[in-house]
Amino acid sequence: MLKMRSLGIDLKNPFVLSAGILGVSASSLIRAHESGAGTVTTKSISLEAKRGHANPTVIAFEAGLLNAVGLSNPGIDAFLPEIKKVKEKHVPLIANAIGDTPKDIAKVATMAEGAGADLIEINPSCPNVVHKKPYASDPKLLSELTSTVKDAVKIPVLVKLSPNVDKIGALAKTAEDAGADGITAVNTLGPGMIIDIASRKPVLDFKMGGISGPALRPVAVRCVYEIYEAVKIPIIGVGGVTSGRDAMEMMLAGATQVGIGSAVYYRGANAFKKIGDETIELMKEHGYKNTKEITGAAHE
Amino acid sequence: MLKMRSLGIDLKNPFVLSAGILGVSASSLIRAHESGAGTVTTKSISLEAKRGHANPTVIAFEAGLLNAVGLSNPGIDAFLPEIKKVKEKHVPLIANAIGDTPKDIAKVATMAEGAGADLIEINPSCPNVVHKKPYASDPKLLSELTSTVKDAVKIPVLVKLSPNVDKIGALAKTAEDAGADGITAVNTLGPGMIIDIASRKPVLDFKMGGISGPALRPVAVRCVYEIYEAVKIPIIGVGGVTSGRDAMEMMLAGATQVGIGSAVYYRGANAFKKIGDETIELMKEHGYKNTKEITGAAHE
Amino acid sequence: MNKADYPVGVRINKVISETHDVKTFILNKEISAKPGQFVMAWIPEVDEKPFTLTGKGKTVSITVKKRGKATSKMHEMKEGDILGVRGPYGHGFDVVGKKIVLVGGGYGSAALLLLAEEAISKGIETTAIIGADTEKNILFADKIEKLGAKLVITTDDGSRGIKGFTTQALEKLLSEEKFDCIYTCGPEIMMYHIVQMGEKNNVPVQASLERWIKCGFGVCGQCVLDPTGLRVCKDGPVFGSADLKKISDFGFFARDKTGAKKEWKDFA
Amino acid sequence: MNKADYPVGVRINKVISETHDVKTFILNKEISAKPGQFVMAWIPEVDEKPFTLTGKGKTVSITVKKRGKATSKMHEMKEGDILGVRGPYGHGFDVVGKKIVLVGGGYGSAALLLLAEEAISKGIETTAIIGADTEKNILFADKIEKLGAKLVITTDDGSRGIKGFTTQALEKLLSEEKFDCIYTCGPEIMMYHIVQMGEKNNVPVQASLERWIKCGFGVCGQCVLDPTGLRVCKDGPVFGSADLKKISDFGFFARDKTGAKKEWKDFA
Ligand SMILES: Cc1cc2nc3c(=O)[nH]c(=O)nc-3n(C[C@H](O)[C@H](O)[C@H](O)COP(=O)(O)OP(=O)(O)OC[C@H]3O[C@@H](n4cnc5c(N)ncnc54)[C@H](O)[C@@H]3O)c2cc1C
Ligand SMILES: Cc1cc2nc3c(=O)[nH]c(=O)nc-3n(C[C@H](O)[C@H](O)[C@H](O)COP(=O)(O)OP(=O)(O)OC[C@H]3O[C@@H](n4cnc5c(N)ncnc54)[C@H](O)[C@@H]3O)c2cc1C
Ligand SMILES: Cc1cc2nc3c(=O)[nH]c(=O)nc-3n(C[C@H](O)[C@H](O)[C@H](O)COP(=O)(O)O)c2cc1C
Ligand SMILES: Cc1cc2nc3c(=O)[nH]c(=O)nc-3n(C[C@H](O)[C@H](O)[C@H](O)COP(=O)(O)O)c2cc1C
Ligand code: FES
Ligand code: FES
Repeated sequence: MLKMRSLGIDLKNPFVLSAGILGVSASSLIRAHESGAGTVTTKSISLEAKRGHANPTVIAFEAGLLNAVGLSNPGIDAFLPEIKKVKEKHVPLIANAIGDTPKDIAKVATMAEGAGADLIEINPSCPNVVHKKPYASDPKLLSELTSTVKDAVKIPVLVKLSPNVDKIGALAKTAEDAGADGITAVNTLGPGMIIDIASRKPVLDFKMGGISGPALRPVAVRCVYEIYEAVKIPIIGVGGVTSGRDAMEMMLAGATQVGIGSAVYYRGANAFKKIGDETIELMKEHGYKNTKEITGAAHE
Repeated sequence: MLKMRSLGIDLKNPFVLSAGILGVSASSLIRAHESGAGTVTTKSISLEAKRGHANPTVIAFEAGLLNAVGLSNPGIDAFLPEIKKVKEKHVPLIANAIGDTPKDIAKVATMAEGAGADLIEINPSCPNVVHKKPYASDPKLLSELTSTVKDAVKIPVLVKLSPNVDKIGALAKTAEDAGADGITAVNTLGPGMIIDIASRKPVLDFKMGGISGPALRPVAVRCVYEIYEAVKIPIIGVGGVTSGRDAMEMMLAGATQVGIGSAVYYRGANAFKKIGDETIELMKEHGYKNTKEITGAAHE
Repeated sequence: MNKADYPVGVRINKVISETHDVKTFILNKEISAKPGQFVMAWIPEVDEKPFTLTGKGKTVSITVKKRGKATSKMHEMKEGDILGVRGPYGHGFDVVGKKIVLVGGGYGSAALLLLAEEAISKGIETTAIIGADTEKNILFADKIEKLGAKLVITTDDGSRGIKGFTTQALEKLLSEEKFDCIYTCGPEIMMYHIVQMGEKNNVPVQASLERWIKCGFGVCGQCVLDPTGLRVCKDGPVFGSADLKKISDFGFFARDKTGAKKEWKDFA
Repeated sequence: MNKADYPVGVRINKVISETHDVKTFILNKEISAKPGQFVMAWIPEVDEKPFTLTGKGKTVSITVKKRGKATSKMHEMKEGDILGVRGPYGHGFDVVGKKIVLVGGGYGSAALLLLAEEAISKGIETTAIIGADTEKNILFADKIEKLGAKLVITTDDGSRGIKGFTTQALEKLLSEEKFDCIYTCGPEIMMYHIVQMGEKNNVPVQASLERWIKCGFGVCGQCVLDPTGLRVCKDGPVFGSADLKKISDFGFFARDKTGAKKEWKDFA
């Protein structure tokens, strides 16, 4: 019931392990696939290794998670063996690429492609680092970035958008026009800050971090809804999905695939399987034969 | 312990009933004051009556509230008797003024001042209506709006900011430079959307609505933290405060007063009293004599 | 996770015509509630309105008089259609005493059905005065009688039962018998007179009020009653005599959708 | 409201010097936990690191060896200072069997203190092999003996107890007596050999592992063990022999802060 095909890849289900969740190693990515994620995404990878911020980097507040990992990663060279191991197991893989310039990102993308990644996800939208330029909100920069990466690889390119922008539909259209094959929406919200009242200090080392989980869900759904009206390319809807109901809501808004991140906190490593089973139950209840029938149905 | 003075007004405590919560009538505002709110804010009032959106206008999701009331109000003429009744009881009152143009807003402000309001709060930051111009995010428009209202009234003017902007510190500074006597931060987040999976329709009549409550808190705290570093005028910190701990966090971030809205949902009509009592307990535990010692202490 | 308070679409299991313009909708949802509590019913893309529950547990239902936009749309709905529901909200009736009288005017009787059921099942001697302007608007009289209540029917035009108002029937009853409590729902001016009567006869009254509802859970202030600041949705919709006497709005004023205060008679 | 998992500042009630470079911090917070569970301790403006609980209930404590930046800063902290705490996290030891042996190397003995306490209070016959390179690094040996465990001490240089490694003492014990379970915490290469020994002697092993921890609650993937995908913070930190045999990283590889895999010996 959940089987599908998107961007030329056959998938056992629409669920995608989101970037930065469990995605440090091949073993972890493979486990996520075995636990029910149809597609898995690597952590964001840059040309050189990045140490990221000191701890605390990931915490939970009453309504979601807050993270400022700071895009720590071992660099693409060290990461290539991980990509290869994932692909030895034939797990559909998105390589999430970051960098200071379009050229750097394209370089990472090319190398990831060489190692076997099925898709590239460009991530100009992380709120937890000081970006050199506003690639995530400036249409011209986003367009330049997208086409540079598109020119560099043959595999499909997804552009991951931030919810912290004014007109997300228009930005998605910009990415589509620049050649993006799909949109991943959204990255984390905010940023937000938690202050400890005893020490009087912001808790995160970076002081603030991006919000994910339940607090983000309505914003993510609205973004996907708006993007669906603006573009024709498929959307991976991400943000606060923790149940089959939420997954269905995201698809109704316009998502072809559904990203899952923070749900690993709320529902365990098996979140993908649980959400998948719940989705199947709901599809039966509401008379859907496949997820295609659900995608975008809220716009009818 | 909670007694204070801000912008020339003696207050029994730093807690402020936020705009749009219970603020439809004098009776409700007076009850909020009796339930422990030091200051109360009216619903947003415009020159002419506004019917707002159809229901559902206010709902709760798992991590906060979502509202798109659409600024319904009876217009300033019909509202003047309510202001007068509140002032007969000597309750410190903020009149929240809206309108399509700076002139309209200034007119509302002048009339509210005439009826006895202690402060004016300009609200260019509601995400639930289609604004004619982006007063909440464009520094030039915000500056013009602020100074127009400042010129029209003698009582202090607060500018209420949206969290959905890029550089909130800079915007607050713009308002300060244009004459604002204080900043209210923040209005609701997003907007967000909830879709019903059975009917496949967005639940709110306006389809999307602003997020308040727990989901908003870290964003509000971060905004207040940034504004505190940018301006010298006092800040009313609003967003997701539901406990004494949260109130203290907001003050540590830089708030002189603390707005309370959605907590009425989470803790009842008595939320002000409960949060006040908890704040006093925490002040004793952490050795504070007054709230002035707390304001901004996270920046030390 | 916190509880969510947004409308969740449920199927209508059955539609029952109660009168020429009142229908009951049995919903595919389980809700446990006190008599007098209400739900918010959302008609997708139209509006969302409060309705007292007239069935609970596994046969939850609401009973709707066709009045304006939302209720007209509801009257077009059939079995299998989707209504969104959230709630239950508010404080319902407190079922007290050994001998009580219920007074329902027009579709207000809807709020009394579950109350009668609970009172009678508790062995409370229950009399119901069910009134309307004319016979075809009498609601739930037979159902309430079948539950075991002593029934008095009044119509303004005498087309069924006693000719006259429910208040006249109540006045007579109060002069003859002693009741522990009067419960009422109907036009506010009727309820106003009943509260006066209760006071004169030293019988407490519980009345279910209506105001324009937005949030339904006590946040927006739309349904406030002057000068008390009491909220119909959260502190009510059922209020006792003690509160009702303090509410100067009661019987006379209500706020419209904009929040403006108007006399009841000025509502269309 | 959901439970929050962010560090909450608590006062340090007492600081106890255990050895020349190990201190115990008793915290003003109540936590109930299984032996082997850990908390994340946040040193405001410095860092946040995992530490096994060495006291629970009303006298929660962590025992910290001075190593790098965070732990050096902690060693400067005094009674009344604030540490942030979140947790407890992870799966602790399963206390099973009738006769068990604990093997602690260096500050790893910290993880065994609550375990010894619980085992002995359950009437389990407990032997503890506590080892270190040299006498001054022997941790908790006396405390564990006082709880009622049979104690064997080893030092590499023979400055206290038997000269040699804990593994040699364990080998001897296993050849003489039969144990239901071996519990261990210490240098990973030591634990690696103990697992081998357990397998040879058909005794199950439970070992507490360390990896670089970020979230502490199973989300970020930083603490993963190849090729199983098991997470030290959530699926561990205590693993049984069955899992340990599948973990090829065990004994040899760990990931640094960037996520890069390195040989243990290449960590400074
Ligand atoms: C707590 C509560 C319980 C209720 N229970 C029931 C019930 O069980 N059955 C039932 O049929 N109805 C009940 N109602 C009333 C029901 O919500 C109204 O019938 C409905 O609002 C009318 O909706 P509409 O969209 O059809 O009419 P609209 O088009 O919205 O209005 C029709 C006319 O009625 C007026 N009006 C409607 N509602 C109000 C109001 N609250 N205050 C002032 N004027 C109003 C309007 O001004 C308009 O003139 C209840 C109301 C409340 C507050
Ligand atoms: C589950 C768990 C429980 C622990 N319990 C205790 C305890 O009870 N008592 C105690 O003293 N310590 C314990 N530790 C270890 C403790 O967290 C480290 O002592 C601490 O990380 C060192 O912090 P630091 O800032 O002082 O050192 P740093 O400056 O961060 O590092 C010092 C050196 O140690 C290396 N290093 C530190 N941690 C790791 C690691 N996890 N993986 C690889 N290399 C590392 C660094 O590369 C560096 O060379 C535990 C660790 C884990 C994972
Ligand atoms: C701990 C953590 C780390 C993340 N790291 C990345 C990252 O490296 N790159 C990226 O594009 N997104 C990253 N994200 C964002 C997620 O991929 C996802 O967009 C977001 O969390 C919303 O989804 P969720 O609510 O299901 O978690 C991270 C999120 C979390 C919680
Ligand atoms: C139902 C509702 C209505 C609101 N109406 C207004 C309004 O009319 N004007 C305004 O400035 N803010 C309005 N707000 C925003 C609040 O004043 C406040 O800024 C926001 O809710 C964040 O605070 P909270 O999390 O404590 O609710 C409204 C919020 C809610 C929940
Ligand atoms: S309808 Fe919102 S407070 Fe009653
Ligand atoms: S530290 Fe994040 S998964 Fe273990």
